[in-house]
Amino acid sequence: MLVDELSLSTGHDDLPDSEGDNFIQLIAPDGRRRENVEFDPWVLDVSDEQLASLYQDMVVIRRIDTEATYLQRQGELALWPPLLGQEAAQIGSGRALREDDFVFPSYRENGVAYCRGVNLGDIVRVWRGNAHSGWDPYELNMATPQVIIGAQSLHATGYAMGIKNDDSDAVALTYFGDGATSQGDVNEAMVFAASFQVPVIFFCQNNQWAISEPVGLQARVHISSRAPGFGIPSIRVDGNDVLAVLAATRMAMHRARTGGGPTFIEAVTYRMGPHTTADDPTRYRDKAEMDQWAAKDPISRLEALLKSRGVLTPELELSVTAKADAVAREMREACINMPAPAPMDVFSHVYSEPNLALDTQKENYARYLQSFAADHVEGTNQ
Amino acid sequence: MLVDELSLSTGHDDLPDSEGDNFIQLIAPDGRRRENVEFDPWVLDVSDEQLASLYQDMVVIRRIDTEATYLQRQGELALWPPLLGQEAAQIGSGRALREDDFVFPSYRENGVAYCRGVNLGDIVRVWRGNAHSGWDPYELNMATPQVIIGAQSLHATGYAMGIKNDDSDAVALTYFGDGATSQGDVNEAMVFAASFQVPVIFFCQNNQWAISEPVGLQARVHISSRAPGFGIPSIRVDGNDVLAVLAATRMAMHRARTGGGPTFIEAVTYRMGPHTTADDPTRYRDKAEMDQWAAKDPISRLEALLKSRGVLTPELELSVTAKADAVAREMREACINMPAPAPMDVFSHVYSEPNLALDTQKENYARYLQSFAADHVEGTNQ
Amino acid sequence: MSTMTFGRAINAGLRKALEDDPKVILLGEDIGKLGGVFRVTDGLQKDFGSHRVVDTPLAEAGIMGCAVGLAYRGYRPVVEIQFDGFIYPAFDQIVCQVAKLHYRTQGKVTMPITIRVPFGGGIGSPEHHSESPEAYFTHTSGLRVVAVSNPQDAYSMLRQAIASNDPVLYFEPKRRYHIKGEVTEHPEPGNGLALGSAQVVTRGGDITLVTYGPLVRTALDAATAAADDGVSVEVIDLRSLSPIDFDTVETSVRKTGRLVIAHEASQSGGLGAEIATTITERCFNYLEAPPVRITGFDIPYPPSKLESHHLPDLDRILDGVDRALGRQNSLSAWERDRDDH
Amino acid sequence: MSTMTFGRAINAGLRKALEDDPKVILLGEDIGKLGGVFRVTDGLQKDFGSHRVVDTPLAEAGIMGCAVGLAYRGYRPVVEIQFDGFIYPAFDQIVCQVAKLHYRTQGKVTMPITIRVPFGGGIGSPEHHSESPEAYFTHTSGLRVVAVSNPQDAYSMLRQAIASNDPVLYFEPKRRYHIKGEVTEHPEPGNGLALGSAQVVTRGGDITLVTYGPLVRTALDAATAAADDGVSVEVIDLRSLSPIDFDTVETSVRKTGRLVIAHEASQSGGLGAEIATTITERCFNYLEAPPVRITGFDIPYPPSKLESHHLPDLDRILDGVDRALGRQNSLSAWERDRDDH
Ligand SMILES: Cc1ncc(C[n+]2csc(CCOP(=O)(O)OP(=O)(O)O)c2C)c(N)n1
Ligand SMILES: Cc1ncc(C[n+]2csc(CCOP(=O)(O)OP(=O)(O)O)c2C)c(N)n1
Ligand SMILES: [Mg+2]
Ligand SMILES: [Mg+2]
Repeated sequence: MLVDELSLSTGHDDLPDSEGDNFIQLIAPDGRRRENVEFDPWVLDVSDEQLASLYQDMVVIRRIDTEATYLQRQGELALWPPLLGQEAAQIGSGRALREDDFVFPSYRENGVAYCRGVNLGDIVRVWRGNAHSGWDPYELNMATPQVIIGAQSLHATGYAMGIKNDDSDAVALTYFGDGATSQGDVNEAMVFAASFQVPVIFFCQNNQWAISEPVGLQARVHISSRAPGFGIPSIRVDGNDVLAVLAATRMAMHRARTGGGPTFIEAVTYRMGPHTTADDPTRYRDKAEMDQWAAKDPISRLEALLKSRGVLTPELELSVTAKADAVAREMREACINMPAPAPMDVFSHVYSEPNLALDTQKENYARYLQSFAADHVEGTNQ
Repeated sequence: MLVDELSLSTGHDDLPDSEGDNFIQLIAPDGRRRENVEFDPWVLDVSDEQLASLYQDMVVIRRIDTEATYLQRQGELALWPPLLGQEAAQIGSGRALREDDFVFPSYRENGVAYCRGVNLGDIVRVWRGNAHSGWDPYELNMATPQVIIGAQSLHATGYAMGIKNDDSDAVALTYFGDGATSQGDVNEAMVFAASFQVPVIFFCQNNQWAISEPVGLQARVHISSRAPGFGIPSIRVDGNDVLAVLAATRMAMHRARTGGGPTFIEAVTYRMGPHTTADDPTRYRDKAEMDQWAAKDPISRLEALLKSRGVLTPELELSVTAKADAVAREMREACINMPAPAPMDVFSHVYSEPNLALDTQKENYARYLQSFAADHVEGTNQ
Repeated sequence: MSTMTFGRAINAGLRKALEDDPKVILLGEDIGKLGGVFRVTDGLQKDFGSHRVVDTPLAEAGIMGCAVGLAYRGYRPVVEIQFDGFIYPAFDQIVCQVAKLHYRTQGKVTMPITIRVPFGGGIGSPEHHSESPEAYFTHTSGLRVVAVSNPQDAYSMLRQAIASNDPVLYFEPKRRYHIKGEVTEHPEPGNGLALGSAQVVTRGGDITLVTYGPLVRTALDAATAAADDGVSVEVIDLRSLSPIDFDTVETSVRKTGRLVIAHEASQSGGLGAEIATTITERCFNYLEAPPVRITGFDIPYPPSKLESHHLPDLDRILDGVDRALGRQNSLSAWERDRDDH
Repeated sequence: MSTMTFGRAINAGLRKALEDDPKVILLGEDIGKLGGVFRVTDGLQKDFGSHRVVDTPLAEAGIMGCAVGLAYRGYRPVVEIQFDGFIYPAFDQIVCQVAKLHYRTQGKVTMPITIRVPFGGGIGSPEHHSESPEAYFTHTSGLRVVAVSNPQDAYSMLRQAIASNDPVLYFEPKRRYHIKGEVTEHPEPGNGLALGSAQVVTRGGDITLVTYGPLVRTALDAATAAADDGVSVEVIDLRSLSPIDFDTVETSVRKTGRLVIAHEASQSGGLGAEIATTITERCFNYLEAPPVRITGFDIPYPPSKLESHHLPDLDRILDGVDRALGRQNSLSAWERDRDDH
């Protein structure tokens, strides 16, 4: 067939369907394990114990999210971008990574940062307004939050060019949202990644919304359909199914490590909370939709599976809660006790080498700040 | 199949194949008419006479191209971007347009400008350096050459949004090259066109090269594969076959006029000349490739077809040559006799409304120019 | 005349423009149901339809390029850039297309595009949400640039910007969206106020203080404080950043002999430099002291906990006034020291 | 030491950098087999391989964003932008990423990226091939910006730019590629010349003429012509546009009391404004006349048949020198008239 006729839907309102057989699902919303000949092999090694650990991760990052939302309400954070609902997408992919892989996230991947071993205070440093970045990217092998939509996809691609030049088998993985797929940068990243066949994974969390815009405004066909046209194989996975996400990411990782080049993953999920704490989603989406997605909650389905297997014992529940409590407490403490940056820090690290012009501004501002002290002294002397 | 596995080629050097059955071809390189059940209906009305007229068009624009190249060598033009080899792509698409359709070209569509009825001097005005644009876009319903690669694809999409808002059945058609498909703008144009389902046609002349870069560096799969992933149907057509290009463009036009939204057309052709008269293609491509494409020349195959049908009589040949001669002469005359722009024109049309600051600069420059005259007078008086 | 907030005044201006001219079309991210992240377009999609108030895909180059195409087709697009820091993906389309098309086509194609940009800092936001990119655009020939400072100008100048056949960058000081003022909703866009004129907002004889956008209010406060100290400050709200109404500034400086310019944008290559230079050219023999710039530092916009140090405030402006007047100021001691060597 | 053209000197600098540091990697359009449209990278891909001298897909944002990623990985990318007018699609990555990442990460991530940009007019090219966009970048904190004017600086400053851990915009005056000069190929990048220093290229006592890039040669011609006329011009080649070596300019202006600045970029918001303002701040009591700017007009770059009118040339610079000296010049009659009213 020479003409690719697509059966296009006719309006923006009918979102691409996110149900049923058109994505990879290993755990159904009710917790039943579904067989999949292609992807099961990738998670054969996942023991009940490891499932329980994935469960704990998801509970913990949901708790981090809740706690941070509280901190924002209490005025301790200026803003917070919730990950509520996207726990499986973040833990399933984050746990598929090796230490020497490098992550280029957007602003919403705080769950992934947790997987990378971030100090809990460092997660909220940016959102408190204390700094533009919370951690040393080279300590976690994870870049700090990127606000410019899609920009990080190119950084990951360039980083992967470096990996390839270095003859390493590390992988660069970049996260972005459904909205980001409309940006030129993300599309150019696919062009470069395909052209140079570099080990990069494009991990799109399609959480159905870009602030108030439904995914159907960005794309009239599945987002995962985009990449093959660039020569990049893609996978559409149930983003609320931690096992399926793990399997898909592992498969893509393997391809990348073994010289197979880039892969695009669309993780179909849902932003259960507001875009950020500053957003009011009631203006643009209705309860019916939220209810529908609540039934597909990534944590409850794993809970159901674990229960059905007798893994989710009261002891486990207790220890998971204790862990979540401890993490939340640690984050809160670190947040509240975070030392404020010093005024003269505004001038630090603009350049890595001396810059006379800026030094002059800095010295003059120091004199300005001192002049208040001086004024005071002079005032006293009068 | 959930995972779109592509059989990717392994290096940049093996270009996507441009032969055989993987595109629409109605006239074979040897001039034989090939049947095509899907596309023949779109050119059923094309009589021998009309074929002859397409032939004449192609000969004429090749002659325009040759003449302009001479003019450049003779120092009458600063630069010229040859269309040699792309005559079928430009005439086949250009002749499918209605007067009220609007064209957004790159810099190479001088053959299309000819279809739109441009004054011959206006074609070369830009390349002589007299002006940034040669004609009034609203007289031809064609924008003037766009130098920024890909930028015009968005203009066409926005224009088509306007067409749709106006409830008109006109169509916007934009031309760009294979290299342009790597630009964010072209990809964003597809996002917008698909999202708003507007009547725009993306016409990509894949002439195998972007200056010195082979198309395989931009895309590892056929360029026509890109659009469907955006929800845009696409057609891959033999760009050296005027009839196939006409058919494909008519089909896309029909879709656009009847509310079917955008279409992407990849016309597989070849830039037989240098990128521009400033380029030296011997640095990056070899004779074997050029010979291979010479055998697929768009004009010779139509010639062969016309001959086989007894249409290409000596009289026709004579009249076509006469027409081409006349056109070339007219263009040359218009070029050579083109009045130079006046110095003070540098200040014209920066704004459409008065601008005091700029007016001051203008007046001062006028005083400056006068001061030479004044100096002279003062000198005389001494 | 009625009292309304800044944001409301812009909303009213957009509404009037949509009512008056069917060719006016709004494009932007989240401007529809949500009414924009600042609610400036609240209710407009509901009343005018999604073909006139268009939520676009998330791509600023795309928005701007489509606006160009719409302008080709005879529309008057009004584009909202969600935050100052997100205008850069559209920079190529703005600089190479929007600004140049009228010149390129020798006047055949007009680009009556208004680009609304909430700009400036002071709202405690993360990176890229507090920038002052105006100087990039004032250095770009073919564009008009305005920055509004009060609800009435916000309304009137928006109407004029939309009515203008030239492309206009329209900067809205986001931290002032909540301030209220009296607004007369003129039936016609023109109505006396020229798009290119500055406004003397307080008369004074000792020193001229030029600013625009969010700092106009700060400058007024500074003028009040200075008055207590016996210094009479003439505050000029530039309003039009390109072209600049130098006649108004010149008249003032010829009278006062002293000039302070304040803006949030970084100092190097900011508007302060252009104003200081042109006024020095035009008033060299009237200047008692070199023009003083009080601006953001030459740093990327800092984290919000530090933004108060970066942003010129009342005290820093007063310090600049003292400097221009040759009075005791934060640098006097140091300058004395330096001159002693 | 050997004689080479400007273009060849850059080629030599790139070659040395590629030899010395395996982390240096060149990215750009047509820089491989073709050797770049100006042949500046001629032969480098052949000698260093297509993984070190990389022909990229046709997308400037893509090139720049990938350079950022390579820098994250420890590489030192050297990006070629084919022509000045094609840098804008990369503007977002330059302004929001390249310039800000070191600040954003509190110094954890460095961006040792060199962005080579052939710039300026005078070669009879079509639109977008003759621009002078330097002021957009000098107003962007976090970037260093240089413009070279002769083969030796081209070689040395390129080496320094690549060696710098900060991102550097490196502007090459394309119409001077063919000029020849003596070049010493220092073994080390550092070698005396600081990346941030201006150079006094001719000493003179009557007036200071500051310029950079392609106009340095024009300024030298102007100085020679002025000397015939009894005027002694001190020509300063700025070389570093950000930061600017104001000490060198200040020293000169304190001596001459008069300043002319010349650049091809449009006047409003161009570098001339920053130089004039800062020098006025620093030399107010030494200035005999206001600084004079001789620049491109506030227009998009014109068609090539008209570019000689837009570009400052010897005569326009001399006219500016006359103006600064208070001698008869193109505006004297008009100024007399105006002052009479
Ligand atoms: C270049 C740019 N434009 C606009 C914005 C404002 N903005 C922030 S988040 C967002 C929506 C992003 O949606 P999506 O990519 O789906 O990610 P999600 O927030 O859903 O995780 C927008 C428009 C931005 N940050 N950067
Ligand atoms: C934004 C931008 N980048 C680079 C260039 C320089 N350039 C001019 S033409 C060209 C190649 C274009 O190739 P293609 O799109 O295939 O069109 P063709 O010339 O083959 O018709 C390049 C790189 C440009 N004009 N604009
Ligand atoms: Mg989303
Ligand atoms: Mg091509």
